[in-house]
Amino acid sequence: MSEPTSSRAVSVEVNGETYELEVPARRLLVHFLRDDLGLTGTHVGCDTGNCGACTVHLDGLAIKSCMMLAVQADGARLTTVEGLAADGELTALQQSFSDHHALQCGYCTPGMLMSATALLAQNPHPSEDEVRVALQGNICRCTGYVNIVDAVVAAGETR
Amino acid sequence: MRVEGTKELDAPRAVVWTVLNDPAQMAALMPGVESFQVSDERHWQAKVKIPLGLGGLKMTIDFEKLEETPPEFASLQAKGTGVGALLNMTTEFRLSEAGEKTSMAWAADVRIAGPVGSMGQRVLQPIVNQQVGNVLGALDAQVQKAKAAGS
Amino acid sequence: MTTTTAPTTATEQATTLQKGYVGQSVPRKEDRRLVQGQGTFFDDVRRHGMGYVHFVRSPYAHARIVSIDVSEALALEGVYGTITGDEVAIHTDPFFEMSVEPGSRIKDYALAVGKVRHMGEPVAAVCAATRELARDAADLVQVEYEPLDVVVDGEEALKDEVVLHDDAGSNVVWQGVFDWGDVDQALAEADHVVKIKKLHFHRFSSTPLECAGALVEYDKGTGEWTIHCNHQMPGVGAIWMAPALRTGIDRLRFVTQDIGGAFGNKICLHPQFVVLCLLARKLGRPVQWTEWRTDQHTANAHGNERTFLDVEVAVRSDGTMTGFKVKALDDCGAFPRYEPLGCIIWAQVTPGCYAWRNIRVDFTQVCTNKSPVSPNRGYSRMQHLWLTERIVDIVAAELGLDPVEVRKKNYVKAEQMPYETPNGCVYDSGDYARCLDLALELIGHDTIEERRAEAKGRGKLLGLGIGSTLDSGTNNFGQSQLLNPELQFSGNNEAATVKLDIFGEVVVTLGTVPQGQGHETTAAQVVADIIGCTPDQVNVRRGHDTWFNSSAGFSGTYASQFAFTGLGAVKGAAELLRDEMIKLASIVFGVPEDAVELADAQARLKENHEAAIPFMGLGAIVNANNAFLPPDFNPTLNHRYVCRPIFGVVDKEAKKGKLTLTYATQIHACVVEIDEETGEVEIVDYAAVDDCGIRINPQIVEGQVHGATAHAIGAVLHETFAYDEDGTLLTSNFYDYHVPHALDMPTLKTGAIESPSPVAPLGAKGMGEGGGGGIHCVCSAIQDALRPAGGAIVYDSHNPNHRVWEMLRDPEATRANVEVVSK
Amino acid sequence: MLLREVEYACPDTVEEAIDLLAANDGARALAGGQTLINVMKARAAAPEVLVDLGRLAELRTIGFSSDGMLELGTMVTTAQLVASSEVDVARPVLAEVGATIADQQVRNRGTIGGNVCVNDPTNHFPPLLVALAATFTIRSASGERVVPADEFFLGVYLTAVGPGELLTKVSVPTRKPDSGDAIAGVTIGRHGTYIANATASVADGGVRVALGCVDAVPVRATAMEAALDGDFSESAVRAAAEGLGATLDPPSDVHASADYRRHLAEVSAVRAVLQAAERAKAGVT
Repeated sequence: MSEPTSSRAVSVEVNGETYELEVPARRLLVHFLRDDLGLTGTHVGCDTGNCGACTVHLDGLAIKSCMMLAVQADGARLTTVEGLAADGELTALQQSFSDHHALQCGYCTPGMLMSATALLAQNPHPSEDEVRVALQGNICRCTGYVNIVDAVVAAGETR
Repeated sequence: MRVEGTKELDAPRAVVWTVLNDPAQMAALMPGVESFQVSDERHWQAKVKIPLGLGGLKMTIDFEKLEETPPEFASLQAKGTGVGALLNMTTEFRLSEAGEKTSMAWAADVRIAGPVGSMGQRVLQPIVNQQVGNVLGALDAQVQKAKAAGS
Repeated sequence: MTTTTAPTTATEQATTLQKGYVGQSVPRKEDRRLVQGQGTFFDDVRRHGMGYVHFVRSPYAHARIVSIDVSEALALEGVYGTITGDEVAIHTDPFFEMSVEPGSRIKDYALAVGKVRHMGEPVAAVCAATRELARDAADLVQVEYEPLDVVVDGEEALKDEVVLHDDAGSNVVWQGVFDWGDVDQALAEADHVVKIKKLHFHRFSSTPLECAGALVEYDKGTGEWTIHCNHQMPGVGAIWMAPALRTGIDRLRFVTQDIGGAFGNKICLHPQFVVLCLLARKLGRPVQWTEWRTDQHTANAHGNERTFLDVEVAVRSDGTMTGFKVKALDDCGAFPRYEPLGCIIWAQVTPGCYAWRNIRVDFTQVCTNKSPVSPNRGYSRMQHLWLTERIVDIVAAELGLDPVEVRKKNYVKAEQMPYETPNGCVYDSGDYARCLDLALELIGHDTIEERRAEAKGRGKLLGLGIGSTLDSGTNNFGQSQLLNPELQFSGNNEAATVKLDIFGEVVVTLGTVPQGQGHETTAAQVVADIIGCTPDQVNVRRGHDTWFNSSAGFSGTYASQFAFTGLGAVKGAAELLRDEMIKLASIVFGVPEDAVELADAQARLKENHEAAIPFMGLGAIVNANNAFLPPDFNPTLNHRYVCRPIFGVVDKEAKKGKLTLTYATQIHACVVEIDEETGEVEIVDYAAVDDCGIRINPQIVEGQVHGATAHAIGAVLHETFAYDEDGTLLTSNFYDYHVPHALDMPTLKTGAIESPSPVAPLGAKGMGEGGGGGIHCVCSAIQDALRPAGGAIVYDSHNPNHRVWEMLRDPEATRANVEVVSK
Repeated sequence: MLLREVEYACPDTVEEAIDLLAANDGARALAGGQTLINVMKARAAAPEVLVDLGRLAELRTIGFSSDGMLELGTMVTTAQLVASSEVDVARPVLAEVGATIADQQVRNRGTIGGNVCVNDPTNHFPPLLVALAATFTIRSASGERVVPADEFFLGVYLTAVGPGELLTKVSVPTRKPDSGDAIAGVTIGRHGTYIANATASVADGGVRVALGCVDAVPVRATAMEAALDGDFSESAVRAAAEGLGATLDPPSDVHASADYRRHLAEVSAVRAVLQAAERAKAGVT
């Protein structure tokens, strides 16, 4: 039987690279990414799982990395915002965000991009309503969502 | 938050009064009591783990009897401290004879300060209501036990 | 498309100024790093050996601190140290207070000393090797409190039965009467006097997604602190911090990079930062603090809460409003901090959009056991503008007038511009009536009655609302002297540098502290136009560094002033550089200066474009190959310019003066539907028309309009910092403090006109705060919708479902608030 | 934001999970964690041991029992449920309600088992499952027991699942022809947290109505159910709901007074029953 322990060896693939680290059981995935792996593109905007700034992909699904322990990600494949334009070439969605002025301070942007990227993977040509539903878990305090929704719809239209 | 009500207890007033004024019997009424210590007849302390399902909330609660008029009225203050929460409660009850039975009019003013108080508004009231229900249920049982022991 | 940009008929370009890059929606230079997660926010900064700080906070709203015991915390392995209020009181002085007596006697330290005055107030801090450990240790700090009575209501606080600051002896921070024109005569001569007993503007804040924080390093050898942070107004932050820390201003180096929104809420960070400075010095290591959402909500920065009492409005029979009087009671929470500036800032927009000349405001500010306030998008003006818009709608409803016509009749007219307000401010340009027409056109005003009838059939009450508001920009700090004549603040300033480097790079540094407004882009547009290159060729350094960027005393990003002071400084510096580049080229070419022009990143002969020196050549000459230059010509290619807006001095007696310089207009219109059974409000149509003069970058301007509208819609329907009677904040996180998400926001239609500012360097007015247009507008629409259901008066700026339901259930309770006395 | 120290185990079998839960005092099962991790971040609760159910594939299945009940494993995520063709056929209201829970990220992690075991008064599934007369299968070292919905929910964060026990599946009767289910309520923002709600399930001329957000557990509107007696006309439904609010003792908070919740409970009950009846008539749920 696996005994309960207060720390654990974790092996994860993040943006195509494999990391193996001993991690305290209580460490949140978002702090693991930011503090242990130095992937600071993933942000923290609240402490209750509402804001979505910490959204990453876990085995292809958008999840909030502040509502998951790092040890729970053992064996998983993760993608963070740093993994989107891995070759330095912006994705169509990232370019669309810039074209549509879908970001101001840019703090929510990584989470928005991860949620919208997951949506577009499942639904390449989403309607405005579908975009709004998909982004409900991501708070932006700058844009009123107007240009963000436009940017995602447009990215879908040009695919 | 103020909760109040009236409870009929099937026992003479003297029996009910004894139960309510014995710290040891009181302790048996409270949810999640882990230890209980009497300092003097007006002060006692309980260490409790209030069962909240997701893991108990540990608190140390100091009780002080504020006022009493045997065998009908008493009031009590409870101050609890725990990480993330502070509890302040004043409670009072008035017993009146209803034939062989006793009618207890009770009220409690419960205040929870700290992050838990701030976070848990939507769940605290139902929790308090429910804990009060548990206490009253336990009181009923305890009174019956005392009545049986006395008779 | 979610944005329906106004049809071309609704967008009018009034400008005649020549446009190069200025005026175009140039894509933002900031975006490339931000969309790749390569922005650098303060929490991304790491230093070797750094410790993490966690604050121990008060669970009580008001209590005496009996004792603090940190021994258990210190005993925990990995804990570097602690600090308490007692140490703060020894090592620092109380922060400077701006008020007169009694407010000036308030002692505000970086940590609670002797007493806590609001829930969440920091009483001690712990520093440890990891974030988790710091919190573990903070939980072990034993604080014994003796709870005191609590006062959370402004009107109660006025009674001084519970006093927060014993040193002051009263909860009153500031009190004074502003009296312009002759309101008594106006009321006496009026055909109707509309009286409103009480209106309440609630507490909320913009809650930037990135919370506050800093990493602070201390250099023992020089006594200098470096503060990597997201403070949005470092100049003023240092004015608070340096004296408290008993050091010089230049010992405090503020460094900001990317900032995750601020909206005014990151102006009052000096208490926390002083604690970090003390810990960094005490522990001899870099210390880092990241505020949490719950902390931000409970103990950082709320917007000012204001109650308006005994409003009386003078109205003529033709619907002309000639004046009003009001008692305003502002609740600033536990400490004044940036206050009492809010007691005067509203006066920038004293008459709102209207031409009434007789206004008396009896203004009082009090402390209560709630979070301190701080400037919040639309700071202090928004509250007052909401009052003026409520007055107009209540007057219209009570006298049976059309809210559109009353507005048009009473608006300051385009032909009256520039218009001097009763208190000496000058509205520089604008056409409110035209903006209103555009907004109404966008929401299909002409079909509103049909839509009302159709909605009724679905059990919905439909209403139309208007919000006319102003975004005053470029603060005159001299207005502080109307509060406290002794204060030595006046005017304003902002700095920028522009240089041409050896390889021809154009480098700009800003004194401003952008938080998403796109300063790197707009500054590059301005420079590009002036020195003849593209914005891509201009490198605007990210963020703010008080050592390496040029800055001035009022440097920062606040008060809708970048377009004026920030870009004014950039323009000034770029022009100095341009002139020098032209002179340099003229010497090289051996021609008069007027034969040379700058274009395509070259200096060239106007008559012969083949004769050209690239910027690289100019840079190389001055920086590396200057022997041939004549001895009396000493170019630097590195220029600093300070933009000092001209306000003149304020009249302290009459309380008049140019409190600000530019006035952007925002006219909003919307349609709401209210569920008759539940009181649920849905915004079904929304339009905002903006006039901020020349738009440097229309896309960025429109983005600001969207954002300000979202804040306003959040505030009016969802967001409130509500307290119970014990002073416990009931909305300490994003569950209970519901900010709008993508599904909550209606589709926004926008329109724009451009009335260039005659006073601003680029004809561009400050904008972005938005003046709370959406709050006024939705309140107006709710009142209109409730008209057939008993005619409730919207008396609060916050109207969630339950309040609307109560207005439906008992309209008379709100109507008792209003009385009309007619001749 | 930062959790207290906690021990963690990630068992490979249900038996092992149950053993771990039984062997460690203060152990909690960790399903999707979309509430539990949050509560731990606030340090409002601090389980000493977390038993992660993440590797228990057998708890992630959606299927049917021999007697035709739709069976949802405790670790079925809300997103999985929303996309499930089995659910769509057997009891589509589950997917309809699931799609409005929190947001996409939370639906991707959150599970039906976690949702019901947390039993936060604002959670969507508890009142829905009461209205649908679901049953809950609880396993322990000593065997398995099945608890009906009316007895499953005991309090805020409290259910019939005791120490050393694990909820393994939720079983929902598949819809019958001419039946209809619906939920109605008022939320904070669109698709937001409920302020009050009611779920109704109409079948065989009868109806079950369960109210959410008005008490520590979902409340059955039994008097209203009885008063309806097969007549689902608007006037009959409104008459049956009258006085329902007065029987409740709901909490009062920043989003709603107790009175407003009473009112909303009544309005929601009417709307839910009318819509459920409409769906029953139309033959769709």
